[in-house]
Amino acid sequence: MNTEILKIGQREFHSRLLVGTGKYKDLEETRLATEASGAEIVTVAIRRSNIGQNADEPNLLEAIPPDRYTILPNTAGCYTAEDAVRTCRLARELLDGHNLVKLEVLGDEKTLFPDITATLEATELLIKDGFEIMVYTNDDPIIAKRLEEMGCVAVMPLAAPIGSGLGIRNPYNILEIVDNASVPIIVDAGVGTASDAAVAMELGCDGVLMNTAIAAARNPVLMASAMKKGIEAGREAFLAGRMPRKRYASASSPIDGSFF
Amino acid sequence: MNTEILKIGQREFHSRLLVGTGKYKDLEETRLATEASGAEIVTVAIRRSNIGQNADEPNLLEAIPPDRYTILPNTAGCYTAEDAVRTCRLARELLDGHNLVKLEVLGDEKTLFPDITATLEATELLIKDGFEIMVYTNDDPIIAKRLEEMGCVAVMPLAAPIGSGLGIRNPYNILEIVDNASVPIIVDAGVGTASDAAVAMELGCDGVLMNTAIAAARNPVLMASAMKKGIEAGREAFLAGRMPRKRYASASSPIDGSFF
Amino acid sequence: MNTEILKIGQREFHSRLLVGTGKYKDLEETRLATEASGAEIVTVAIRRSNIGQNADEPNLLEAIPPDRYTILPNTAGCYTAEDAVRTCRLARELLDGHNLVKLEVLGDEKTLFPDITATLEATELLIKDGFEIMVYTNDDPIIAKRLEEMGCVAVMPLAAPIGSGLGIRNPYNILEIVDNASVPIIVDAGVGTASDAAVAMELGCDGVLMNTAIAAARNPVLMASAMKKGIEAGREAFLAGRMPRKRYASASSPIDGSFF
Amino acid sequence: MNTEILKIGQREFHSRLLVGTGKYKDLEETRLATEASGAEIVTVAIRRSNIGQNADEPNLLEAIPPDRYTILPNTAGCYTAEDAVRTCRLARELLDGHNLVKLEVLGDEKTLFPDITATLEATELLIKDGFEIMVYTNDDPIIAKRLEEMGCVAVMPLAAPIGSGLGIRNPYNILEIVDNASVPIIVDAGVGTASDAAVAMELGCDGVLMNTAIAAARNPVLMASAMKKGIEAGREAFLAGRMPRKRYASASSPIDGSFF
Amino acid sequence: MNITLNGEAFECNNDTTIQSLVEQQKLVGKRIAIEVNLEVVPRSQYNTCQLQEGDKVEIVHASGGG
Amino acid sequence: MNITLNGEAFECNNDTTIQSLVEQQKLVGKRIAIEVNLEVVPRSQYNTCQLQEGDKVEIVHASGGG
Amino acid sequence: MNITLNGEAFECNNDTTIQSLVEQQKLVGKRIAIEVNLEVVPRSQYNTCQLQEGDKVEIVHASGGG
Amino acid sequence: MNITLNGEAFECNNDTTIQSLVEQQKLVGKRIAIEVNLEVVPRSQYNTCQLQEGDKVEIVHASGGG
Repeated sequence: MNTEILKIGQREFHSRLLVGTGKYKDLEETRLATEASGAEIVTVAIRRSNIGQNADEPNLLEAIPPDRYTILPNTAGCYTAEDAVRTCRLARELLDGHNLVKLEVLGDEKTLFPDITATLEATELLIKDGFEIMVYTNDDPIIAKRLEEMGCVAVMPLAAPIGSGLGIRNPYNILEIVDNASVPIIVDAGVGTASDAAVAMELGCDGVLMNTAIAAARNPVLMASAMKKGIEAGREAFLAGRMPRKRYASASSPIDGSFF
Repeated sequence: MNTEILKIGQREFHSRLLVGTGKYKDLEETRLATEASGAEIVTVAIRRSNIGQNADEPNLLEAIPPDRYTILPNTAGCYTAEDAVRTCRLARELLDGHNLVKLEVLGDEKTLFPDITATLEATELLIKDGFEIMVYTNDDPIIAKRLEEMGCVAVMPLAAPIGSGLGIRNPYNILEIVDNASVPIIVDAGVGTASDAAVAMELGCDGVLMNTAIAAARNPVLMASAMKKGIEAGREAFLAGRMPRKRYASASSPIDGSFF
Repeated sequence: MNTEILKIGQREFHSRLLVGTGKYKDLEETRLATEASGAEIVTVAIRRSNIGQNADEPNLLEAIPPDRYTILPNTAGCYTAEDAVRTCRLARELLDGHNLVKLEVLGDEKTLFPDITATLEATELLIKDGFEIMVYTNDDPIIAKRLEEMGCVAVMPLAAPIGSGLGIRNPYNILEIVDNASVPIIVDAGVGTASDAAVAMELGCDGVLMNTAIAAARNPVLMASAMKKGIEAGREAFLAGRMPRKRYASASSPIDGSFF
Repeated sequence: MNTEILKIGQREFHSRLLVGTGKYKDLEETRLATEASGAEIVTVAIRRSNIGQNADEPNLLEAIPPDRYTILPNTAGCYTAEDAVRTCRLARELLDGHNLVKLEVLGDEKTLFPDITATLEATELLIKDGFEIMVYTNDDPIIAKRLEEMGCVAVMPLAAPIGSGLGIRNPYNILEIVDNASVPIIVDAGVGTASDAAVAMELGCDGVLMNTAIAAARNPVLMASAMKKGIEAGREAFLAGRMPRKRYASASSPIDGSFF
Repeated sequence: MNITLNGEAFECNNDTTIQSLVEQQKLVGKRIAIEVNLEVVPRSQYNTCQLQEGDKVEIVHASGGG
Repeated sequence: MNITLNGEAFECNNDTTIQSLVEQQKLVGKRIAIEVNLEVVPRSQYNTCQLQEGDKVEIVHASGGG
Repeated sequence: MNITLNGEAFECNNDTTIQSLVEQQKLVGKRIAIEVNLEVVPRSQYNTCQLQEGDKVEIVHASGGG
Repeated sequence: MNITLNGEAFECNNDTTIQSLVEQQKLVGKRIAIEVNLEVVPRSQYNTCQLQEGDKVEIVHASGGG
């Protein structure tokens, strides 16, 4: 598998598992889980620095060094296109001109579903401003295609609400999105366990982005390893071409040569 | 993970994927897929030798040498306890006294469901005769417990009809069986793709036995690798302890420190 | 629909909903819910009469009079064939020779799954003794066929554990049982709401027996009515022949004649 | 149940099943199926009259008279806001000022998913123009709320692609939409059989609109009756409050008083 | 004379019949069935069925169940 | 004079009104609606609405759809 | 002498042993097992096990199955 | 002079530049980005960018999120 490439914009990756850095006990756990996941793309949030206090607190980017990982700043928590654009510009400055971002503009705090119209608006502004956008969206195939046509480098439909761990709620929609896509489709949010990740890949997705499923497991580092294998298992199964489902049984052992 | 042991009777194994050898294009494909699966236990059928013709045809046990794999002769195709017992005795002779067998006594050709009463009868006879039995059964928790109490070294409920590839039809029953078991529970039959195997392991099963899902894939060798990873992913996820499912969303990025 | 007949042994019925009488607040609620359900066959348990106390307590059979309903005594709570046989004989005496019984022999208290071997044993004894048996069983198609061949007048596979309300856990098995049956197949146990009942009927079942789903609803009498309609809806849908499922959309309105 | 009212704008209805008039063999079948469904609201398409030929062909509105049914003209087949607005204005003229319309603006021909941005645009124009809009949308809770806030009298999320018969693909989203709504939520499209309709109602939807599931059944008139009952069953079950689902069994018959 | 009635020790006269037991328990005309030592006693034999020391008697009726 | 009627080229007299067109098409009393150049023409104006060269006319009715 | 070998009628000399049968079938050294009249014959007895008229002999090996 | 720094009222000398602010906050060499009145200030301009009364300054860094 490791010879297979995932291409996002001009960047090339071997891992199809993208991970977040939220909800961990501490930076050491973040570091170990990220390492165990084999992820090459790691999302981070942009937040205010603490003023006039522990200026020496450990920094996330020391645990997840940008020279080793492709940092994917997100616009988590933004409810307007304007806030999302501000966040992306600060992130680009923070990362010395790195222009790959994860755009999410949320619709409400209960579902954390995207606000599709604000997302389309922010997409237009950011593309004009030279960003490469990996965009969080719902699982509507029409919207997914629109975002691709606007120039997003990856489209990231949700599998289920962020942090719900409910798995792929609507495989038909994901399948539809994958079938129509010419950019990578990466399931973002909703995966709960390794088999969910495998299912996403078996549907033909190009990757999966997750955070809570790893960070909120009883043993995050072991779950990170499980997810790594689940993604690879699902990808290989997709490429291998699964057997057809049949309503009826069919023997694995031959009838011929029975002596009874 | 490789430090974790699966113990069946007195035998110890590292792999939790058991594979069959039916339905392959040829012995070379059998050999390569078996190797790629990482399986240590491999099932074989017992059939009549061809009389007076190509006595030099290649032999399965050269492709799957008993000194490298634990051969698990099965009673596939048997519809009576008597035929199953005859098959096991011939297998033991064939394998120089090797007494580990997979018992299946079938109920009809359409469903290939076990005939439970005949299975209980054969189990009693074979245990008296010194066999170690890994027994194919339905997903009834009461029957599974009975078979364990009779002395089977592993209980192997079906996930779905043999060769159907429908996946775990009834996770509740499998979970119930696992919760009550003191011997290894190995899902036998019905798995169709890597995520199915992962689901079985996430339910707490000790292993999965499959054949068609690998042999009938478009690329059996690649699917064998996918299954190997799917089993490991599911096992690790089970041990890591998945996050709880929630109906509602929960943000991965902190609200604190938002500057917008 | 009311012209369609459900024939059990020599008895004929118009309703395909069978109800139990357990878990109700009082006999009045039992009476009203039973009436609302439209059921013609009603199950009852056989229990010790209270000795030396309130001999005038209201009697179930006054709320559910045998001249109006077909009383179906069950062997609920029996864990051995012998207890089940004793219960059936007492029931027959109690009901002046009425020989229709619901046989259930349980395997354990946690799952309330049937003990299949004891059930087969009791079936044989009761049929010799002239009973007409409606038998509770698991969803194993082989066992269901065996019970039919032994002479049961109806076979009643569980949809899910008694009182769980989980619905049809394994539609494939139920479908398999229905396809092979020459006696009525009545789903017994596990239904939780009206759509579950409809699903059972759409699979081709001849009826559904339920108790908890009605008695444990917030409003049992209204739920009884919902179940009556759910059963009829499912039966009619089965007879009407549902549209095929399609992965892709197909317009309901014509393209021809569009003026835009 | 018949005392319960469904209020759409200022209009009141007793039936919660809305039906389309497409795909029937002939107008007589349309008439009979519509009657059997008990529907009060019936959708129709607006199409070009045939010029210079059979001017005497039977007219749909004779089979489905507007004085007996509430006619709901739809914008089926429209891919732009402009076409949808034109269609609604013609429909209003056709129906003597009747201003209730079903708005659908489609995104592509393969999925028949709505084009959400064009739908929002058309909604704004039509509300300015005094229409009462029942709007077809995807199952995104944010979009559903937006359409309600814009003034739609009913929001109609799809259950699955139009004409697919796949049933409620994503109950969580429908539930989310229902929980947040202050106008009727009517599942539009995707229902395949009576139990699907019941499920939609059990989720708390106020109604279901369908066409293919009835018209493409082997026996449309009987299926129409099945759907009527399925809708009522699901509604009553929702109001009755279903029993909680439990993983474990719970006996329907008392343990006390056992004599064995 | 001592018998077991519905699982409880029970004392009664030596000449007790099922019929007299039923009357004494005010169960006359009730829908019940009776078993003595695991055998059902038909209603027709209540008068003639004489109880013996140590008999195990069960008196049952229909109650709510599913 | 040439107009487009329901997408087809159509020839009619210069003094044709919507009303005369409807009569000629034997659509009098039928449940229809009419659009000229993307604007709906109310039934009340059929008599007065004079068609012009090149007008695009659509005559529509309700048909089966869902 | 006539026996049944793997379900087929088979003719052989009266003094045929399992061993000679195996040799004749070129199965020496192959991983096989043999049953005569439903009883397994251990490899150690191939030489001494004399076949009788009408014996039912099964020679089996491992083949692909799951 | 009063400015708003990360949402809090903050007092500083009139000649404060971004650079001096960063030094004072001991953030020199840290991975941060700075916005003044909704516009990002490039690192290259920290020295020259003079703060004004009432400026809204945001100093941000990367933190854990998904």
